[in-house]
Amino acid sequence: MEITMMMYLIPSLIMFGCGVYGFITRKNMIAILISLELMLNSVDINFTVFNRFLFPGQMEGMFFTLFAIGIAAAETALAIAIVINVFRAVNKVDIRELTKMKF
Amino acid sequence: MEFSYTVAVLIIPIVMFLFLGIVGVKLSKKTAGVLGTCAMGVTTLIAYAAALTYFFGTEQGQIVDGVRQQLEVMNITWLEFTENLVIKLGILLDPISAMMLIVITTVSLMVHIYSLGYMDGEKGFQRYYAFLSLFTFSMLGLVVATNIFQMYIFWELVGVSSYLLIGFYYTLPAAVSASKKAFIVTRFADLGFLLGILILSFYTDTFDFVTLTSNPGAAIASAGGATFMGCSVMAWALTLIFMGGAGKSAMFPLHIWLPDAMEGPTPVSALIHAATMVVAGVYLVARLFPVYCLEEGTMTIITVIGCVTALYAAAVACVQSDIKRVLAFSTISQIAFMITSLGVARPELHEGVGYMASMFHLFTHAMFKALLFLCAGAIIHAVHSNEMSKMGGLRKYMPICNIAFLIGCLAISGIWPFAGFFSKDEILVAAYANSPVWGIWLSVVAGMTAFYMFRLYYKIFWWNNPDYGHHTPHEAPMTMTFPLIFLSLVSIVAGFIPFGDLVTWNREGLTTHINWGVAGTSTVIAVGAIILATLLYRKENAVPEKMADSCRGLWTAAYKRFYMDELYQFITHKIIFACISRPIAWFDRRIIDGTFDMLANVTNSASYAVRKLQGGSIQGYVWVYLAGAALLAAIAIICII
Amino acid sequence: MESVGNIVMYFIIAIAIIVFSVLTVTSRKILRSATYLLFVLFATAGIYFQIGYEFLGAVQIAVYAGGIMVLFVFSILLTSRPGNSAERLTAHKKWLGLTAAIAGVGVCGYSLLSYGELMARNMSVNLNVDIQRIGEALLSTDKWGYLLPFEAISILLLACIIGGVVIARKR
Amino acid sequence: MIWSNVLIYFVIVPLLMLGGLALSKSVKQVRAVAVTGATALMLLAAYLVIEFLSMRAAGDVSPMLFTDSWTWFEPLNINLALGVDGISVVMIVLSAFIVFAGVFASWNINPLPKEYFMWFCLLSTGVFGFFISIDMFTMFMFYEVALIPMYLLIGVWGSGNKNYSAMKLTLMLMGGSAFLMLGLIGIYFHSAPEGGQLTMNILEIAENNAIPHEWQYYLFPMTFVGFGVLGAMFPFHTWSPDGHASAPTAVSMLHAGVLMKLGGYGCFRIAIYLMPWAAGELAWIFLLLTGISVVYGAFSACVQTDLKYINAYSSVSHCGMVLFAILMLNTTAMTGAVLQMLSHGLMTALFFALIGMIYGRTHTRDIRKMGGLMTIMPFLGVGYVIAGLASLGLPGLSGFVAEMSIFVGSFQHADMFHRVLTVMACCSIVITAVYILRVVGKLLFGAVQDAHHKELTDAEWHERLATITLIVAVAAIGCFPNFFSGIISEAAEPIMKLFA
Repeated sequence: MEITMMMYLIPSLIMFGCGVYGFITRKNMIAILISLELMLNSVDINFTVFNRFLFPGQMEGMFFTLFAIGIAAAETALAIAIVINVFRAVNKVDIRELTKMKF
Repeated sequence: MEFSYTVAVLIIPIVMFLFLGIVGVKLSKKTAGVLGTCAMGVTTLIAYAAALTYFFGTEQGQIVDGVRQQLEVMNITWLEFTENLVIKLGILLDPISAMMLIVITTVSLMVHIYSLGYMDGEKGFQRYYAFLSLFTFSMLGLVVATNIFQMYIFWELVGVSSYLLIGFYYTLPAAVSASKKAFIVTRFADLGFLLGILILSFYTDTFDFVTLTSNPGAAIASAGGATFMGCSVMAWALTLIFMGGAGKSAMFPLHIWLPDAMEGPTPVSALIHAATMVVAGVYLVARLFPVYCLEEGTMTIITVIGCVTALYAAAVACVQSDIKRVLAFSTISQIAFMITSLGVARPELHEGVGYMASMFHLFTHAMFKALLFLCAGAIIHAVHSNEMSKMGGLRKYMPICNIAFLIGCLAISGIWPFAGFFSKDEILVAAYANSPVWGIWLSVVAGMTAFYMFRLYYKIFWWNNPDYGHHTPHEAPMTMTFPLIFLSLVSIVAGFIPFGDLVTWNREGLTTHINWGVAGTSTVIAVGAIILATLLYRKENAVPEKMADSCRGLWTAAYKRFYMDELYQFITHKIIFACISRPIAWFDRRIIDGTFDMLANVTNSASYAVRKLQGGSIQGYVWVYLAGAALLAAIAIICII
Repeated sequence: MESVGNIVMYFIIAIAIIVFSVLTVTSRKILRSATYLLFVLFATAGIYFQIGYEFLGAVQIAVYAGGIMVLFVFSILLTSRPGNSAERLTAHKKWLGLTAAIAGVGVCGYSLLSYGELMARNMSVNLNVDIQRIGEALLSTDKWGYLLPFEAISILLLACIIGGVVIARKR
Repeated sequence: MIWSNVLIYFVIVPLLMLGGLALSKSVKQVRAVAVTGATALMLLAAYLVIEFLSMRAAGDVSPMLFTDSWTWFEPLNINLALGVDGISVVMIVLSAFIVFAGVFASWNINPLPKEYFMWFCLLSTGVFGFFISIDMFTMFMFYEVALIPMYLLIGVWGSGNKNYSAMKLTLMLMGGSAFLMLGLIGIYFHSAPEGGQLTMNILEIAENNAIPHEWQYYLFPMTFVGFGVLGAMFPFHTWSPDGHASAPTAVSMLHAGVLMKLGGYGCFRIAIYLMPWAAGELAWIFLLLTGISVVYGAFSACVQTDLKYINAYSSVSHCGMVLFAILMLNTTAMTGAVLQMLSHGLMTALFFALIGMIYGRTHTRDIRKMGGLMTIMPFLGVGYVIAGLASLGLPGLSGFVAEMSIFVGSFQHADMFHRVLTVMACCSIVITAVYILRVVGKLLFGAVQDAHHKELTDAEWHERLATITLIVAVAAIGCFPNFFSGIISEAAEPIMKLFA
């Protein structure tokens, strides 16, 4: 049995689907961030997998993932800072109730 | 041309107007008044010099082959529309304008002097003199106009001076509404004038009086027989122009402003609403007479309107109780005489005597009507009321005024040797020459004139002797009596001026002789009317009241001026305001504005409807984004398959 | 032909990814979600190791599992009260999410399947991604060099640090 | 060199003013900068007139003088092209006058005087820029520059229902601009014969005369309506009453006095000049609409009770006359149209200035609540009467000259339809008299309605200055019309020859 490209892509696809589902359904901002991480991760897998299987001699996909991980870290840190700040201000993390700045 | 100094008669008053208008408030009342009067005096001298030189001088080419020439003293371009249609400001000296110069400056000077006494102590004295100067300027500009558009310009200016002077007591609502009415009614008539000018100039391609009148046949022919709604366009043009004249001259049915205009100071009534401005319509028709007399239809309209107005105004004058109103209706009636006289004049009838008669009557009427108004002013000044019921027996208190008023009444009634006799006689001659119908009609009106004038005279100076209380009437000061005396003298002698030699339609001499048949008849009628008035009104008695009671309906109708004002009120308020303006305003607010507001509202509600799509919920965005992406992908897939 | 160990390893990783992903988004306790996410991240690192990107796998574990997860856990502890679990999802919301997820998965899955021949490709054996090569590529400026993004990322990180400090600072 | 052309300074001076205002610290400095700038513009305008006349006298017969062109955007051949003919010169003079008077009329503006004057300057920049440009793109740009400040000027400094009015005005004018832009782009793509270099320059387009007839059929209405909205053409006039009623004094002045003229000027300069064929074919539709404007505006004004509404509707009537005359397509009427723009600009500015001054004292604009103001504030009263008389066409003031030129010119049209419409338009002079005298009678004459009004004061020096400046200008046009009409007709004649 061969491990084909498809076999890596399918878990990644499911992970992405879960991320979408979570992003849309969850109310807690941190849970949303977690879903976001899932999606990001699945995309990272795709990059590396495509790199590995289609262009094994080059490293673009890998580097892209590398940078994506770095940026994801930064973004998460920032997002969590905001979440905590918002929580301090309104004592909530439920996005449905954060409508103060709407219009 | 040696008449160039005539320009000064226009320049002095306008400079005076600006001077008094701008710095007048800084001057004392006396200074302003005297300054205005002196300026007017100088103007009068210059105008007399010009007119007398024109009439009686020989050396400057005024008369060529027995025909008085039309001299264009000055003609500067003011506004160029096209190559030929040019508004020029200029001075045209010919018999009628020279005569009008004399009339206007004389009456104006008298009014200036008179006002020194009459307006003494009034608020806005300086303003009053400024307006008088403005009026004098405008009126002089009107009569010396070289082209019809210049006339229109000054026509509007006299209109506005009249507006300002009628509304002089601007805190009184009656004066304000009277001035407004005067302006709007004459403005409406001026619309006709303007349209007439437009039509006339469109076909003849000129505004110039000399060009128009020197070859009237060509002017008429230039329309090329074009018609509009069944009438020739030239008839339309001339009738519309006459409409302007009718408005200014208060011809029926555009007369309604003149009685109300009596709200102005009395000297103003004397100057503007008796002697000068109101004859502008007559002057206008006279100016274009050669053209008018080629349009038979228009001439008939003029005659009919003149006759109807004469009778109507005389009938109303018989029952009015306000002395200025009586004089106002009498003015309307007398101007109607002049208009009729022009209407019946034909070059072939007695060498166009109607034209000359009209101008002659204009001249004499200006003098004696100004006299009557100034007397009325003196009376009002003494009694502090306009109502006849508050007067009576004044002959004892105001002898000079009494005599002057009597002279005025005799003159207007047409009693020899007063001025009115001669001019009215010529008018009647002209009317009989055209058709006996007009002649008889005018004779009747002349009789009514004598009746209501003497009714007025007796009611003021005889009738009863009411208790005047503390304010015993007294003779007016010298500044007021001098003009009365002067104008009385003129009213006595003016009839002997050889008008036939001076002012005729073709500017050639005309031999006039008194037609004793006509003159005798009219004198008999006048004397009869005077006797009737004497019987009825010399002493206080109940007969007039009984007579009024016996035909109460007619009497009330006449007293209410045959409801013409109410009719106008109805048309303007109920029809124009309520049925046109208000619906338009409503339409504008609701329909037009509503349409645009509705557009805005629809946009607004549409954006409210789609606002939810961007409510700030990231999850919603993602869902829509994904759904959209999936949809696109599905479409792509289906297309590929 | 792959070694059996490899295949077994693959299945473990794949099943872990699928199961824990689903659990991550369905668990009602947020702390559990975070834990499941951690497992997913580890499994992802496993994939990187399996296909030969050891450095990437190490970074994944260090940064994600080590760094980000700590942040998550701290923030969860800071913002949630004990016994506080996510409310039940409304059916409407659930269906919305499911539709979107399934539609997305369906479209992507279809396109994966339609490239069947490409997808069936094997890994080539020879691979040379040692740390030295990565380091050189990261700091070189020639054709396959990544100095510029590297610097950009470093500035971004700096900005994030400052931003994080500014935002979270007590006023 | 760009600096050697006098025209560019008409844009530079307001921009410098803008900078000066931004730097000024106190109200005094703001006023000083505004007055200096406005005076500089007046002097510049005077210089321009003298220079223009002397060049014409020297026999320069080219259609535009002071022409210059600098490339802005090569690929689309957009240039900053400047040039003036007689019509633009008088419009520039008008604008300079009104800006000058406007500065004095907004002397005590409150709050934020500095910001107010800055927007005011931007508005002036747009207005002057529009009149000096002969490149469609530049014109359009300046046109928009002039429109936008209006929104803030009304929205911030206005009164009454100002948000609604500001929004309505801006949206309707923007709607017009949308049409206009379509029209301009259409013209641009047919500006040269097949294969030629496309151009935005009006003179070149007119010379090429390459717009196909079937295109003119669409482009003419677009441009005409686009500018017509600003010219308050029926039925696109409704922004005008609300906008004017809410705007602060000087903005009403500038708006009615100059901005609305942009509409008439644009209709002439772009719609008629560039598409003479369509103008001839389609004029009748717009003649009907503008003819309706004339009478309709006048009737509407008769029953209004708010001073500014009366004036706004009167503007609809008078501006309708401008477009009406332009569409008559002959020199006399065209001259009349430009004179009417001048005259209406000055006298409406005067009106709005006086209304603003009266409103500033009585705090009401409802004529039913005022009366007898002549005794209380004689200067303002006299000014109002003069403005009213100018508006109803008294000889010696500007309205008469303009209206008569329009009527005489329009009546010279060979077509019966046009003459009948002219007669209809003439009727407006009576209605104008009705509503003007109604207002004057109620407002100034009669008894004092409100006892509090008795304590009010007459105009202050800066108000007097603004009023007198405008009155002098109105009287100058009224007394010496041939000077102005000469300049204008000289410019209009060659263009109107296209229709002969």
